[in-house]
Amino acid sequence: MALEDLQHNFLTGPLEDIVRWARRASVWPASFGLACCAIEMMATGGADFDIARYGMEVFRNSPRQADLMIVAGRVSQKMAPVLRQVYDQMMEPKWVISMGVCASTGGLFNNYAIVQGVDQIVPVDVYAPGCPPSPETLMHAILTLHEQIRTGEIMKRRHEGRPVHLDGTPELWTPEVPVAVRVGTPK
Amino acid sequence: MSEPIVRAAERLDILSAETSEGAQELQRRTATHVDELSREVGAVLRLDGLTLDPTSIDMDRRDDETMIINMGPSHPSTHGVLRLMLELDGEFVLRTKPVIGYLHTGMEKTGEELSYVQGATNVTRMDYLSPVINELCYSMAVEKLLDIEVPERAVWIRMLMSELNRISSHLVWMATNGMDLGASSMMIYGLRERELILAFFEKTAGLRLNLNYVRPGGVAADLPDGWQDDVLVICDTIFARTFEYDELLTGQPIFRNRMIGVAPLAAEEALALGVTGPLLRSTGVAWDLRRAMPYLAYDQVEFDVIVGTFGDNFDRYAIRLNEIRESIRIVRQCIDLMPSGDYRSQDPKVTPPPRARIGESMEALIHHFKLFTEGFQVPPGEVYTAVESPRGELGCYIVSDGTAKPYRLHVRAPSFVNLQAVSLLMRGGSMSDTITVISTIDPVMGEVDR
Amino acid sequence: MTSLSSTAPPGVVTSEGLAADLCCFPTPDQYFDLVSSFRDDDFEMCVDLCGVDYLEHFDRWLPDRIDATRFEVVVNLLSLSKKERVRVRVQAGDDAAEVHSLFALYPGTEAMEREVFDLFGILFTNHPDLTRILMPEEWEGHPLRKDYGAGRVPVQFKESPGPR
Amino acid sequence: MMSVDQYLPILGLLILGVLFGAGSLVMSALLAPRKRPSDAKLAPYECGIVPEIEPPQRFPVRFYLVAMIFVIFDIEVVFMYPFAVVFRQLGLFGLIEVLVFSLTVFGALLFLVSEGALSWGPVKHLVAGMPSRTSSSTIVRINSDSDQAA
Repeated sequence: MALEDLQHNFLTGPLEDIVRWARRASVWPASFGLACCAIEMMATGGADFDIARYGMEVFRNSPRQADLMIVAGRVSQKMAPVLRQVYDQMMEPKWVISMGVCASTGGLFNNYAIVQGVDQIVPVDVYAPGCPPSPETLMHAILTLHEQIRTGEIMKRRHEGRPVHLDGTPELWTPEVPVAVRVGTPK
Repeated sequence: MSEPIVRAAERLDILSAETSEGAQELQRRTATHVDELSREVGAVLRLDGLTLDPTSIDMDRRDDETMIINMGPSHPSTHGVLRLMLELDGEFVLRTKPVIGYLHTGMEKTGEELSYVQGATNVTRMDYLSPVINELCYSMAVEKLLDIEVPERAVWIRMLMSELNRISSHLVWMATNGMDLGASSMMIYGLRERELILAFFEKTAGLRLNLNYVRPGGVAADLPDGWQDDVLVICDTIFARTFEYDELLTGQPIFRNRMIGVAPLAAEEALALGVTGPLLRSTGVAWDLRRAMPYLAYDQVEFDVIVGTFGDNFDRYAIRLNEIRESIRIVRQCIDLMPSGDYRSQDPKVTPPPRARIGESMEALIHHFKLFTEGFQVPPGEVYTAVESPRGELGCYIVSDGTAKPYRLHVRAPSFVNLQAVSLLMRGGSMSDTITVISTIDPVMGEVDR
Repeated sequence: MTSLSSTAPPGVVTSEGLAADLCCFPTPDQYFDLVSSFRDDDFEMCVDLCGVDYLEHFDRWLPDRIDATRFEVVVNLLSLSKKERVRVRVQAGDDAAEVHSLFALYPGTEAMEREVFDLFGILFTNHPDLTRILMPEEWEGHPLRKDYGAGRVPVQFKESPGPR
Repeated sequence: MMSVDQYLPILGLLILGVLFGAGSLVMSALLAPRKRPSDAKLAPYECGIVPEIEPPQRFPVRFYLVAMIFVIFDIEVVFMYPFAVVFRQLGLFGLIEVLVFSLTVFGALLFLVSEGALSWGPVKHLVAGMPSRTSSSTIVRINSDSDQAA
């Protein structure tokens, strides 16, 4: 008998709210800074925009202690398996913010070297637009993520199913994540 | 699209095959060529008088005594996605090999598909700590090919913006260098000052970073009115704060022990490796492109070139700290000597007609439309221009074949060449010295991997 | 401006006209001794080394006695004492493009030559470690060649030009 | 006769310890997610790279020397505890006894330090004869008029 098998009912309702509130209030980002967006992420962590007020006081460097991976910058084909490896090594529950258009859709660089969208490698929760997104945009993305955590599912592995209806039939919203395809593209 | 393959996260050998880079990695000593081995040990200069005697590398160091580890792509203090492979004997670093390419964006290929008008947006994302200076180098190359004249005011605006960008880049360096050495309050101060400059950039060019402001033919927009007092506020606050940083860092015993006498570089070694910028000046070679081969209006402003003597980490720190003050001096002179006039060359080939006239005349509309969709033709030829970026000589080599797109766009990135000196600087260092060496080389991975 | 004929060995075509930069056009076998003669004539630093693929632009300007080949290696030397730059453009050949490595003269070119090998496939003889530097290890093809596709993923909102 | 209640607190402590240990094991078995962690999660974290070469088990001697230093102080503290309980009754004799004991242990430490257990840092190349440097002491300012050749 594990918590997973507990049916969501009246008794466990308030407990789950407490768990969700606790998770939402202290999400620690893993500093996965890649390119220009990483500089804006640093500026967001700086004194002027200060995401410490949302409980993100510290950027954990090891994935073991991080809850949120902000993919800040363009993901190259060589970096894709490393990104997937760090994502796998993060502890549950974990979330992913794809910061910037390069991470979300390949952005300006529609070519052989950039993975066109990091959701080909890791399931993404929130996409922050902008090149680079200004700190306000990143904070808006973080607040939407907090909203998702507050109303989201607490025990289910993230890519196993999006909103679990009470009658228990999970919708599979993302295809199982394909491995990053590393192949040259001769004309 | 091939149907998605489930990532076999269950098999460790598949995982290690995925992230391994084979021949690019640091191999065991028995498997490396002697030239490569001497390069990794970090003393490989063939120049007469500095040749390395191969006997000095103990080849028979048994492989099971040492440990090869990755200071890999996702590491807090590698300033981006640099992967440094180290062969360690306990705490001492025997061999170092940088493995790069984790941020390769194919920018030179993308540069060949964008027209000259769009090219600046691609180039500005290479060295994301000093975007204005990238655009400046690219625009000067295109202008040299077209041989058009940039009006006087545009020249001075470009100089003002690139010096402000140099200050903001050095401030980020001070912040991250302090953070790497444990002075995390330096991170907060460095980024706080930088926000002043970014606010001015946002006011002038509309963007904090990657601002597509310097374009072939001049600058995108004139300075906002009342810019003098904004810039004066920036200069006064940052100039006063540099003495605070001096107080905060220079006297600290930990900072001094980790910086003084660590990773010395000799002048001949630096020249042989093609190292430029603060790294070269720290060895005593007084080479600053703004002084040696002046471009823009650097010969009309008064500033000092800062040169170190010992060529170690502390000198590089002192050079960058004083270069912030020199740049502030230049910015003050720019405020006083800023000429008036139009901010963009009136040559119709390069500059679109002003918005007002588009409403009235049909030709202006066609000209505007053609310029932005097709871009302007550049006569065939090739050119190489170089500017002094905060990290060294930033060069832009363009080959044009007469069409509206550059045939070949190559950017000479200073960090790419300086980074190759890391195995030389790590000679006989300890594991903790790696952090300070990477930090004082100040590589920006976007520029290294292009 | 030093007149180049003094330093350049005979048989190397030089031209100053091109955008007022000094250029030398050695053949692949004169290439190494020309650069070493420049180094002795105190051009202390080799600033840049890059490759160019002239597949679609064969008719570029070249001095008359130089036969244009597809690949070209462009070396940029800098003299700090004389404050001068010189560009050495060597025709590296068509398919099996091969040029002598400058590692013995300027150790700094080791990484640049690896990049040119990685992105163009031009070989460098007795280079200490000629492996890829930017692309992943098992990547096929050399991306910066003109016959290498841009690898563009068709974008939906335009009538996409078919598969990449 | 030694009354049993003197030992009750120790017994209580023992039980609490066992309870806490067993309790946390049982709770984690109960509440932990059932799915076995994947190989990727079990792999050692090396900055995102999965290492092929297993790190050798042989460690340089220097690490053991540092461990030895710890052992010395550990023993010293272990013998200090019983002494601390009765040091009033022992009076001056006890004090001298403890000083002699710690001096002999300190001798071992001196030997270790002379063996170079604590001299870890790499040889600093330039430190000898280095003037005490400030951020503007060893830099030279070259302005435009003193434009000497490089």
